[in-house]
Parts: sequence; C-alpha cells; structure tokens
Amino acid sequence: MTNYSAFELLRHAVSGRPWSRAWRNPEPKSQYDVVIVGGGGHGLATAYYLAKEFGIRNVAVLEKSHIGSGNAGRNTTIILANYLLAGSTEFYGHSQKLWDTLSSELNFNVMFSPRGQILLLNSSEDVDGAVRRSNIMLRHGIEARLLDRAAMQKLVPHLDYRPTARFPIWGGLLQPSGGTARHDAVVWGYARAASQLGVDIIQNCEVTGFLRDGGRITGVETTRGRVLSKKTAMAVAGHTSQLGEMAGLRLPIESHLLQAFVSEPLKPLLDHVIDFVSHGQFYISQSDKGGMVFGGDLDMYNSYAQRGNLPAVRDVASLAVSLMPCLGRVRLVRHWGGINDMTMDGSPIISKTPLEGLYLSGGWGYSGFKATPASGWCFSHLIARGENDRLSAPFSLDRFARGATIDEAGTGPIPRLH
Amino acid sequence: MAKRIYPTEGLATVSEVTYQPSTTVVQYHAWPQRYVEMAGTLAAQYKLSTSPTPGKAVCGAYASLLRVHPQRLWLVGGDLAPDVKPDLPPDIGCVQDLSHAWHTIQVDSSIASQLLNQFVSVNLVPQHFPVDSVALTPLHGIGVVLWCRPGGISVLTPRSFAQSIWHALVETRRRLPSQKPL
Amino acid sequence: MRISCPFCGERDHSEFTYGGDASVTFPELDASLEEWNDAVYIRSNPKGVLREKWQHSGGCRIWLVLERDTLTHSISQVEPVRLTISELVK
Amino acid sequence: MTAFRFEVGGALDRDRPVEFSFNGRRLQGYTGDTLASALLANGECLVGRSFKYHRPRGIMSAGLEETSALLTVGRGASATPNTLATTEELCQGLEAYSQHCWPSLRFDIGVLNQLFTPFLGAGFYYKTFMGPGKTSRSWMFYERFIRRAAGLGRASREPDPDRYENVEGFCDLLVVGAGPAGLEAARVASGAGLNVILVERDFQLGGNLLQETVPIEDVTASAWLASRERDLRASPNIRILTRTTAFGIYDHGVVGLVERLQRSPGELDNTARERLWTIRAKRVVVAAGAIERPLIFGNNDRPGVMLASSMRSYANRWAVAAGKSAVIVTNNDSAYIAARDLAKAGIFTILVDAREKASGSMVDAALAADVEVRFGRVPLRAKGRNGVTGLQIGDPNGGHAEIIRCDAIGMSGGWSPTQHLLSQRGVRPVWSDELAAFLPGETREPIRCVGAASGVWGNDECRDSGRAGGAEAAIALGKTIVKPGFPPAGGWDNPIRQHVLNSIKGKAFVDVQNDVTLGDIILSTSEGYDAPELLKRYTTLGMGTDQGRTSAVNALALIAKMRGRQISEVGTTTFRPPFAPVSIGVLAGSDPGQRLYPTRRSPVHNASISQGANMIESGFWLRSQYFPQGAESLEAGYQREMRMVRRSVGICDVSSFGKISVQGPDAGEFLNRVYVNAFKSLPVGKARYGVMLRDDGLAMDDGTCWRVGEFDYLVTTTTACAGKVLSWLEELLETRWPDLRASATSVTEQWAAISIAGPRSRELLEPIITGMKLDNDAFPFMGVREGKIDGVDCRVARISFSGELGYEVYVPADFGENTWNLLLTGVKGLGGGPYGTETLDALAIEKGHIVGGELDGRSTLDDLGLGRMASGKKPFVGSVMRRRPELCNDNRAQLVGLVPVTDGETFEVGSILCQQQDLSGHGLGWVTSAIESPSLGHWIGIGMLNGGLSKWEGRTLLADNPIRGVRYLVKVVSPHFIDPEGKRLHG
Repeated sequence: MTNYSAFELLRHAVSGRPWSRAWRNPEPKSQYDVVIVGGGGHGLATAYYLAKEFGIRNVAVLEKSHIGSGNAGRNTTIILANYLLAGSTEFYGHSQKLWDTLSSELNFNVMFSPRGQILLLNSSEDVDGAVRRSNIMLRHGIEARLLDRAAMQKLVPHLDYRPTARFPIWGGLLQPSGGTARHDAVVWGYARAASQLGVDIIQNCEVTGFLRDGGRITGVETTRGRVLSKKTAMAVAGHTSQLGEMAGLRLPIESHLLQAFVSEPLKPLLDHVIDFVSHGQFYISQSDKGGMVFGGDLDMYNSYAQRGNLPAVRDVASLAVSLMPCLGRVRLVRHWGGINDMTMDGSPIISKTPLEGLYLSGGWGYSGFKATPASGWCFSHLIARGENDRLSAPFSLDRFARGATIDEAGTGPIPRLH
Repeated sequence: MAKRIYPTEGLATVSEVTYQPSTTVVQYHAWPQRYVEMAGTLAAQYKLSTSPTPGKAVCGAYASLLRVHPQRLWLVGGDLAPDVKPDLPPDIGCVQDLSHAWHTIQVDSSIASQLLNQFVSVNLVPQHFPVDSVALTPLHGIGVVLWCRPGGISVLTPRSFAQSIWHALVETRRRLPSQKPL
Repeated sequence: MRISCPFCGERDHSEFTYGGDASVTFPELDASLEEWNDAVYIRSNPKGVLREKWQHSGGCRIWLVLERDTLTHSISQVEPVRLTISELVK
Repeated sequence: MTAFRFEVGGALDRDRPVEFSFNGRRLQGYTGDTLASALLANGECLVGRSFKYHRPRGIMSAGLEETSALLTVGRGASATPNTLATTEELCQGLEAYSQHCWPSLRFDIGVLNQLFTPFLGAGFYYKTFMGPGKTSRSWMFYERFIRRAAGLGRASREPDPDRYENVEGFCDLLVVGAGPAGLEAARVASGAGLNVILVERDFQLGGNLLQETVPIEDVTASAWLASRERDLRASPNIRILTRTTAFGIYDHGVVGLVERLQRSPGELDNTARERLWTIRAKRVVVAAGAIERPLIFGNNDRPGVMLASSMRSYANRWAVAAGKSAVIVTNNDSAYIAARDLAKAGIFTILVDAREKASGSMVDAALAADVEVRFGRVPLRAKGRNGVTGLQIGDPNGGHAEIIRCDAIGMSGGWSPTQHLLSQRGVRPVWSDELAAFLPGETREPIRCVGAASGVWGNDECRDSGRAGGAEAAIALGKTIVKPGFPPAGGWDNPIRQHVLNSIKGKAFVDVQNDVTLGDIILSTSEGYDAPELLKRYTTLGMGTDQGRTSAVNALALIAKMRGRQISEVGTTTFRPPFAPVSIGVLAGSDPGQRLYPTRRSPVHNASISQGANMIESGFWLRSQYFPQGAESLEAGYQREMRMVRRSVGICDVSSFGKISVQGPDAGEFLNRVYVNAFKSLPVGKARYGVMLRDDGLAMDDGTCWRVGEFDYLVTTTTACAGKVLSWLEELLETRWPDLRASATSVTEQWAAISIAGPRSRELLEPIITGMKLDNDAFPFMGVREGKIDGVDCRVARISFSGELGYEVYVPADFGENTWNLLLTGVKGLGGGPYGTETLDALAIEKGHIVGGELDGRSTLDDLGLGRMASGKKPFVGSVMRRRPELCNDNRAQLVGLVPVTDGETFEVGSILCQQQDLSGHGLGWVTSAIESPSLGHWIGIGMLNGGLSKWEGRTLLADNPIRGVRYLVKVVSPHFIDPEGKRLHG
C-alpha cells in the first residue's frame, strides 16, 4: 500500500502509474482470532485499534454489502462533545481528541474540520442549561464559550434576529473544536489502515447465524461460508436487534428512522455547525463541496425502510427557514434515511453480553458518527482484554437493571424521545 | 353580572371569517357498556330525532349533539335553560362543561374547503364533507373540531389557540385571490 | 403514512402519536422487578411485521393497535386497544 | 459558431416579445421561450464554467436533465442560484447571471485549475492536505480555499422575501406528465368517472409532442394537442396543474408536488412564489417520458455538444438552430428523427451511426431529408474550446480517424425511462439488454409507469400505453371499462448497440456537472471503490443537481465492463426524492414557525399587557414575566414584587398550568395508582400535593390534585408537562386498565386561574367572593370551596407555593379578564399589586420548593426530598422500578439549599458544586436555582448535591463557574429558607 502525500500524488501524476487498491479484498479464511460483524465506521475502527494498539491482527470485518453502506454513509457528519452527564462527557471528550489527529494517524485525509459548533439558546432556561453544560465541558478540558445575542449576531449574521422571529435567539454555546468530517473518508481511512495491518475486510458477506458451544459463541455462519472465531463482536448499528436475536440476546433498543437532507452545492454560506434543540431538533452545516447538510428529529416510529415521509421533511424545512430565513430559496437536492438504533436511555452500549465470547457495540442513536474513533478505541480494549476500560464502563448492558441509566435528554424509557 | 369576553374580540377580520359565540359546549362521557343508553336518553332529553353516528352531528331546535369520541357526545348550542344542569348518573358516565374551553370560528361556505384545506388534511370538498359532518383533525398541530353547517364550516378551537388560528385563517384568506378555486 | 382510525377514517400518520410495541404487556403494579424491567426496557424491535400502539392524538384521541411492516410500512388490522368500544366506532 | 433563431416556426408567440438580461446584457426572446432557448436564439452558447476544471460550458439539453446551464436568476435577496436555464420559463425583466467564474465568464481565472489536471483526479483530496503537522490545523488552512473554489451559485444571506403556500389535495388518480401517454391516461380515467389530477412540469402541455412534426391521427401534432387539452379542461372531474413537478412519492399514495406560480412583476409581493401540494392519491400513473443518454468521447462537454433530441426540440419547438452544420452521433434509431428534422429546418446534417447498418422507416425519413449517414463510426474527440469546430470520428477500434467540420454535435447513447418516482418506493428497476435501459420493476404499489417511462418509444404506442394505464386505474377503483393491453417496451426497427470506448482521446466526461471523467472511473475501480455506491461517493458522480440523470447508466456500464460482469449484476444507485430540486421555503410553507408551534394566550393576556407586563414565552404560552415600573430591571422588578407579596398581597396569572378533570366511580382508584401518595381517601373539598412517576420509577411531574366531587377530581400539572400528562393518563386508562370506569379530559382552557399570595390575601378576597367563609376553620390550608365572584361561579383552593397565606381562584375562562380587573383594584387598595412568573418562582425558591430545573427527568422522589410522600400501603406506577439499586444509592444528587459564605457575593445557576481543590470532572453537583432573597437580605440558591444534606449540611463547598471565570464559596443549608414550620400557611 503506497503512502498518501502530495509527493506521491506528483509521482503518480508524472509516471502515470495507477494507484493500488486502498484495502485488500481477500476471500474469508475459515478461522480468525476476532470476527467483527459490520463494516461501518465503528467496526473498521475497532479492527484498526485491535491491530494497532493491541497487536491482534488475525481479525476479519464481515460486511453484508459494501463498507460504509449503513449509517456511516447516511449521517450529517457532525462532531461535537458537549454532553452533560458523567460517562458521556468523558467518552465524547476523548473521541473529540482522537478526531484531531485522525487524518495523520490513518494517513488518509478524513477532512476533520473543527470549524466550531454552536448550540442555539432560545430562552433564559436554555442559557441556564448552557452555563452548566459549558462548565462541565471546561472542567473536562473541552473548549467552550458562551455567546450572548450580540456576539451571535456578529458570528452568524444570517440567523433570524428579527423581532418577528418565532425562536428568539438569546445566545449560543460555542464549542470551537466541534465541526464536521467527510463520513465516507473515515470509513475508507480506517479500512485502508486496518487492511495494511493485516485485517481482512470481507464485503458482500452477510452473517446468517451464530455458532454456539453451550453458552459460548464460537463463530458465525455467513453467505460465504462458516467462519470460526475465538471472539465475536457486533457493530451493526440499526440491525443490532436482528443480529442479537440470532444469538438469543434480548436488547433495550428500538430502530427508528432518521432522515437527512442535502441542498444544491453553493459558495460558502455557513461556516459553523448550528444545533437547535429547544423545540424539536434541527442541525445544519455546509459540506466542503458546498451542499447544506441538515437534519432534525426521528420520524417517531420504528422503521428499517431507510426512506422517510413528507411530514418530517416539512417540519425540518420549517425549522430551517424559521432559524435561517435565507434558506427559503436554497433547494433540496436529495433526502434519505438511516436506521437510528436508539436505546431506552439514549446512550450507547459497549458491553460484554450474557454469552461468552460475544461483545456488543450498538445503540448509537444520533451520536454514532462523532463517537466512531472512541467507540473503536474502547470496543477494541473490551475485546482484547475482556473488560471495559474506564471510558466505556458506564455503557454496560446491565445498567438498565441496575438503575444506572445515562439519560441525556431526561425523557425516560421512550427511545423516540431521546 | 360579569360580561363574557371572547378570545378574538376586536381582532381584524375578513368577511368570510366570523366568530360564532356558541355559549354551550358540554361533554357527556359514557362508560363503554353504557354509551348506547346514554345516547338514547340525551337525544330524547334535547328533543333530537336520533343520536349522531361517528363523524356526524344531529341538530335540534337550539342545541346539537356532536359525536367526537366513541364514548363521548358534545352538546353544542345556545344558552341552556337556567334550571337545566347537565348531569349523568355515575354508573352511566360523567359530564364536563367545556363552554369556555372551545370557541367557534366559522368560515363561509364560499371559500371554506379552499381555505381550510391549506391547513387541514381531511378532504373538505362538499361531496366528501356534507352538512352535519364532523371531523377531528389538527390545524397547525392543534386538535380542532370541524363541523359543516349550512352557512360554512365551523372550526371549534381551544381558547388559548383561538387568536393564533384566527390570524392564520384571516391572513391566508387575504391572499386567496391568487388561487383558482379547487 | 396513512392510518385508518376506526372512528375518524383514514388520516396522515402525523395526526397520531406513536405508542410503541403493543406486544409488551405491562405487569401488575406490584409485580417482580424482573417482570417490570423486561416490560419497560426489552424490545423485540423486529425488521418486519410489528404489532404496535398509536394514539390519534390530533383527532378523537383514542388508542389504536395495528400491525405494520417496519420495512415496507404496509399497515393492517387497525382496531381500538380498548376492545369494549370496538362496537362503538362503527 | 453561433446558434440563431429561424425566421419562422416554433410554438412561440412572436407578437409578444420578452426583454431579459444575461450578465447585464439586454437581450430579447418571445413568450413560449425558455431562458435556454432565448440564450441560444441570441447566439449565447457559452453560459458557465465547470465545477472542478472551470472548462467552458454551454447548454447540453432542453429539460431537467441539464448538467451545465446553471445560472443565478434575480439579484440580492431574490437571487436564486443554480437555476436550470432549460426549464426556467422566460418572463419579462428576467435577470440571469452566470456562476462560478471570476472576473468574467469569458476570462475566468479558474481556468488555471486545468494546469493541475493530472493531480486533480478523483479523490485526490483524500491523499493530501494532511500536513505539515499531526493535527487538523493544516486542513483548516487548505479548507478555506477549497470551500471557496467549490460550490456553484452563491445564495443570498438576506431573508427570503417570497411567500409560499400549501394545499392538501385528494384524488383517485394522479397522472404525472402530460405527454401523449399522460394525456390519454387522464382522458380515459376521467372519462370512466375517476377524479383525476394531471401534473405537467412544463408551462405547456404536450411533452415531446411539442417538437413533433409528423401528423397524429391525421392532424398536426399541435392540433391534436389543442383538441385533447380542450376536452380535458372541459371535463368536471379533472384538474390540470402546469408548471408543477411531482418531486416525491411517499408511503400509501402520498405525493408531493411543487407548483411554480405565475406572477406579473407588479404582483410579486401579493402572490406566493411556489405552492406545495400534498396529494393523497389512490393510484398514480407515471408518464414522465424518458431521458436521452449522452455518449462518452473526448471533450464531450464543450458548448455546442447537445443531446440529439434536445437539438431537435430547439429547432421544432423554439425555432432555434444550435448551429449551421450539425453532426449527430448515435448508437440507436431515435437520432434519425432528430437528423431528419434538423435537415428539413435547413441545417446541414451528417449522421454517424456506430452500427454497421440500419434500416426501416426512421432511417428512410432521414435519408429522404438529404441527411448524409455514415455507418460503423464512433465519436473520438470534439474539436474547439469555447464552442465546437469539428468532430473526430473513427471505427470502434480508433482506425479510419477523420475530422468532420461542424459547429454543433448532437449525441444519442440510448434512452433511460424516467421511473425515479417508482424506484423511490424501493422498486428495483430491471435492466433490459435489448433496449440498453433500466425498465420499471414489478410492484404491488398502486403505481404504473406508462409510455416512454416504461420503455415504449413510439408515439402511437405511447398513447396506447397511456390509455391502458388510465383504464387499469379505473378498473382497480371499481369502474367498468374495457382495458386495452399494454404495448411491449421498445419500438425501434434496429437493436441499439452497446457502448464501446476503447479508443477515446482527450478528457471524456461521464458526469459533466461534477467534472467526473472516464479516467476518474477507471482510477476509482482500480483503487477498490468499485460498487456503484462507493464509486459515486469517491468520484462524486451523480451527486450534482441532476442527481445522475444522464451519468448513472453510463457509469454502471463502465463498472460492469471493467469487472467483466453484466450491468444487471452490478446493481444500481438508489433514486431518492426529490425528483427535481425543491426550494426549502415551499416545504416550510407560510408562517412556518406558527405552523409548527402556534402561540398560546391566557384569558388574562390583554389585561396583563395593559398593565405593562413584560411578556415571555414558556411552553408556547405568552406569560407575564414581571410588571416593570418604569425602566426597572428584571432583578429589581422581581425583588420589589417579592417584598410586596411578603408584606401585603399579590395576584399572578397561572392559567397556563395544566388542568385535567378526572371523573368517574373509579377515579379515586385510578389516581391512587398514578400518584405516589394516596388520593382515594382524599375527602371532597380538599386538595393534596402529589408527584407522578414514570414507568422507570423516576419523577415525571408534580402538582396539586383537588377533589371537587365524589366522582370528580381536578389534577393540575406544570405548564410544560400538561400535554404529556394528559396523554399519559389516557394511555393508562385505555391500554393498561381498560376496565376502570374513569375519564380524563383537559380543562386547561375552561378555567382562568389566578394565584393570590400574601398575609392580606384573605382581606382581598372577603369583599369579592360570596357563598363561602374564608376564616381558617371554615377554609383550612389545602381546602377547596365553591362560591361566586361578581355573580360568576368560581372555585377557590387554599394552595400556596410561596409559603405565604395563599389561594388559587378559578373562574370560567371568558370571565378571567373581568375577575382579574376586580382583584387588581382590590389588591392595589391593600398596597399590593400584580406579579409575574419570575416572582412566582423566586417565592417558591425561598420556600425550597422544586421549580423546574430540578425536575429534569433524571431525579427520584428521594433526590427531590419527597421520599416520605411515597405510600407504603398501595402500589403505584414506578413503585417497583424505583427500588433498583443505583436509584437507592444515598450518594445520588439530592436537593439542598445554598447560601454564599461571604456577604454580598452571588453564584449563578449552572455553577458546579465541588470540593475546593477539585477543579476538574463532574464535581459533586450543580446549582439549579438562585435569587436575591429580600426576606433574608442576601443571595440564596437551590442545588442538587451528591449525598445531599445528610452528608454536607453546614459544610462549605465551591460553586465553580469557569465559563464566567469566577468561583465562590457556598454553604450547604436546608432549602426551606423561610417559615420552615409553615406557620404562615396555616395562619
């Protein structure tokens, strides 16, 4: 695998030599130390850190379609670490740090752009909440600045500051290190780096069942034959319940439909990521190619359809225009849906399972993309050592029975409300 | 005696959008097994030919019965005779006065379906929503009761939302000429 | 999506509020912690036909139970949850 | 090379010229022109610059599939970037500007990019821009330039001045597309009695009939069209919508349409710009035609290179010649019709057919029109830069190369049926080798593709197909009608020849808008990005405004060839809504803020405003925050109002609190199960403070519950949770305990509610209320009585969250204003006055009540200091789950009072409570409420603290507020700051 750099680009351009494959495309072996089910960002990151940090290289990532075909390629690419509760703050704070050096770590430009993420504040209660949230962030080494209305008007002049605005802007909580990245590049970057370290990435290989020896999982049945493994890891996001069912797992997860939208490509219009959570939800940023990428609430019912319905489209458009009136004439070019695996408290699960040798990473809700590096980091530690590290310990599967739920939204055991 | 002040008093309007002060809205709720019995007694008590089926209203001399829920009937109309205190035996059901909670905005039949179908996703054209039809559906996300009357469609709206809905209907009516009728 | 409320007729799904998996039976208030933990937290979350609850919160406000395919969104067998009012909706 | 207008012909109204401007130059077109046809008529062939290489670009098509002619129309706040010139109807005073070029269209500095072409292959940016250094700082430097270079048009930052409308529509059959197939489907279906809506994107009906020169059913195409339009417009049950695009089909026949409203310049501000139709259709017929595919050859993106059928449209419909001499290159029969029409219009036309031979009526028609036909030849490279000067052709292996001089090139690489709307429903299209096209797949959805959208090419067959589609819909909806058969797909005399590309010279474009070349696709597949979805994302093919309309099939053919597989095995990228770009404004509709969250007003709203209240919004209610005197600040205001209440008496509008009437014989049992404390035993005429838990045992909401009759309770909730609690009670009654005879009805709107607090409350009410005695024995704390105010029934409860003697007075809502004014005169006479929500909360904080910040959905009863309220005798919702181990851990965050250690200091809500040296991590808790307390003369606060009073009472902690850069020492005290024993309440 040749190194990526401007020099290599020059050499290939001059010599006309073709570039080799970014990741190897081997036939699946019959036996691995670790099999990871799911070739999205989380599965590939886990494989990479297993090989890089723990030297475990006899690893296979099994993907039923092509890598990045699930939620990894369907999200709105936002990265932030303004979580409030113990467990979440530390985990997403660590992920934020990993993002900053990810391109050089993987030798693949994932275009991580810390352009600043702003949480809009639309009432005095919102300001009070932002004081607490920003204090927690600062006390965890995550940069934060509280902007008042005048500072917001200078920073993002084309939000709606008119007296007739439906959601008056009282201020904003700015996380300067928050921003966006190119989601596909994260998948390809981890795949290439993992493949270089010996990890086999097997596409078009769907897992159809688990191999068991009493209470122990010993491998998987796939559409390309049987694969034995000492340890098996699940990282299939929206399909966590389906895979879990094959192993007889009973999980606190519902898969909901989350739509995302992109506009026609425009010259620079918005330099920050804007988040609005006061009434319903709306988030928007501009991709480097110029499209406005935005999204909102779930479609509020269980679904695997990956295509949304008109009322949710209209609600997101209504919030977009109410908050940033100039978006009225900008045209939507494409809208699609992902399968949002939301747990009963809205926080993820990185955990052993009642079955020996089977490990679960799932329930990522709205936070999957931003968690990719830390998820791979912690899940690889759990698989390699058989124990959660400090960062992922709070996200155990048994937290619900123990009453140690981590409910950022405070809306209780209703997945669609998180 | 204090004077009732209605939520849309003094607001600018257009000819086709008017406020209908209906002074009585009383909800009769029956336990599942006792609904049919209640419906019969109420129809007789208010001298109506029959009690309304789902999505229908039955009009009488001064008061009408609207079917707004499988177990509920709404008595809507003018002033009740002072001695008449709506009540139901507890083993049949319960009564709740909502006369101040629901206020009626009427949209003239000339533009009723064209105007209201900019807000409401129930087909209100006359052949699908004839006189004495009743539909419960959201308008701007608020549950309202639509009731087709000879003069137009009445929109029963919760009191606190009345001014917002009134404003939306009046403003939209002003821009209607740009449209061909449905 | 379009859901046909037995009382009000066919309406957009945005008039309804999702009530979640109807196959979950909530135990008696003083049942065991395990029974309550299962009812509150564990979901089958099928990719296929799911029996689920909706409330017609924007209309007549009754609670419905129906079967919907979570992949194709085809809906069937819509009826009130409270069986005793099944006759009253006709 | 210049395009020009023929003297005569075209579906134009030459008596009504239209003035417009392009890049500031004044030009003229006619009514019936599109912006594109008018530009060509004025010889404007160069209209833009390409996305990456800034190559000169012209007009490539005559419809939605346009990739290059994207212009900004309008100026300032009304500027609309990336407008397709080919679909923009020309109107008086239209201002068009080219995009993405600086300083001008002809002299664009972006051309320099072409010097770096070898570096700018697909995905180059993934391989560089990573250094120097390890962090993202370097990418942030490069990104600024890349973002400025990317994007096409520039959107205005001013608010959109236009308005939009929304209509909810219903019909039996929706027909998409008013070409021959669509018109016939609508005619047959409406004739059979169906209620039909016919939708056409163009501003004229007819589809490809508009450029048809041969007669139809023995009359000219335009005559046939005019008679059909007359019949349809006369039929009562059909509605025709032109300038309307069906952008998406959703579940169960819900279809989204956007109608572009015609506005004369004078009427701009009164009429809406666009209107969204949300149609519920029982069945849909898609008659959206087919899109011609380009061929791939060197410089196939030059201005003057156009789809063959588009060149024909410009000639026949808009009387515009793309050039004086044209070369048509094709691999199928359809291009012969175009060649015939161009030749008959006087353009010297040569047709180059990749196939060895072709015969049949279409070929004969071209030959009869003196078209010179060359067989067995393929295009290798177009010559010329800002326009076309010639075309190099050769045999499929690149031999026999020769250059034909011409100033326009028409290309036809086959046709793709427009069945996006069907495949939006997840119906996989099926590849037909014989037609070299993806045809609509079988489906149970009530959607049928007809005409060219189903791969039927001939005009007559299209009409038959439309009739069959209309009849099928009528029969499916119960009408009796004879159903003609669907004609088979196809209709050419000679098979189409698959695309062969082994001798291309120069830069050949597969996706013209995103500058994706043949080389990019070869590079992408060699690097492993060989699945259609991976190739699309790596090269950005098909991610432009045309969404791969002209590039997707060609790209799939290339992938299949490179992987040695059949196209059908390679699969296809998924078609997503919208079918065509849709403005976000029209989806938002008119007054989007109120549409989503309408404002709610209390019965006392007008009176509050006339009292000069400062109104704020909470839970969409407009509520009076405080009643400023002069320029009084909020802090000074609420402290004055607090002193007033503590000293004499104050009145406050609390109508927005949730009020739910729970009635019936089992109402008591029901409330016993819902509240943590007992309510079945609550005597009539008494109220009790209660807390409801969620299923998981955590606190949901609190409030008082009054028993007003044997079978009649009134449950009150916080403003924020009113809707949630009502739905919760209804869910429990109907889905868990259906046999309970109880009913829940919202009565929030029925009652105006006024809270009265202060030692002189009784003095205020005595002269005003009749029918009840107010002394302590007759009306004790938490009592509920009924009486009259000014002749109006009222309900009074002796409830107080302020710690003072207090009452809540309920009157029917329409009498709210009258009652408020009566109380106002009374209260002013006693040295009191009105107070707002800020004071209401502050009074409760002084008393140690939970106000809002504490009820955050994560706290248990014990956390809130209310553990003793939970009944031990009866189970209630959450009574089991609240026993889970971590919820009973005594180190959880619990309610405490806080006071500054140093006099005169304050601390802010949101400060983190921690040990003095522990300045990182989550600390021990946080401040939830804080005010200046007039009663105590210093700052006080409420907080949630791990371990609570039992662990920290009397001890000093730090209130760390790093976001404000301040830290204060605080002492932990009991939250009941004043009158802990409650003497005033019971006085």
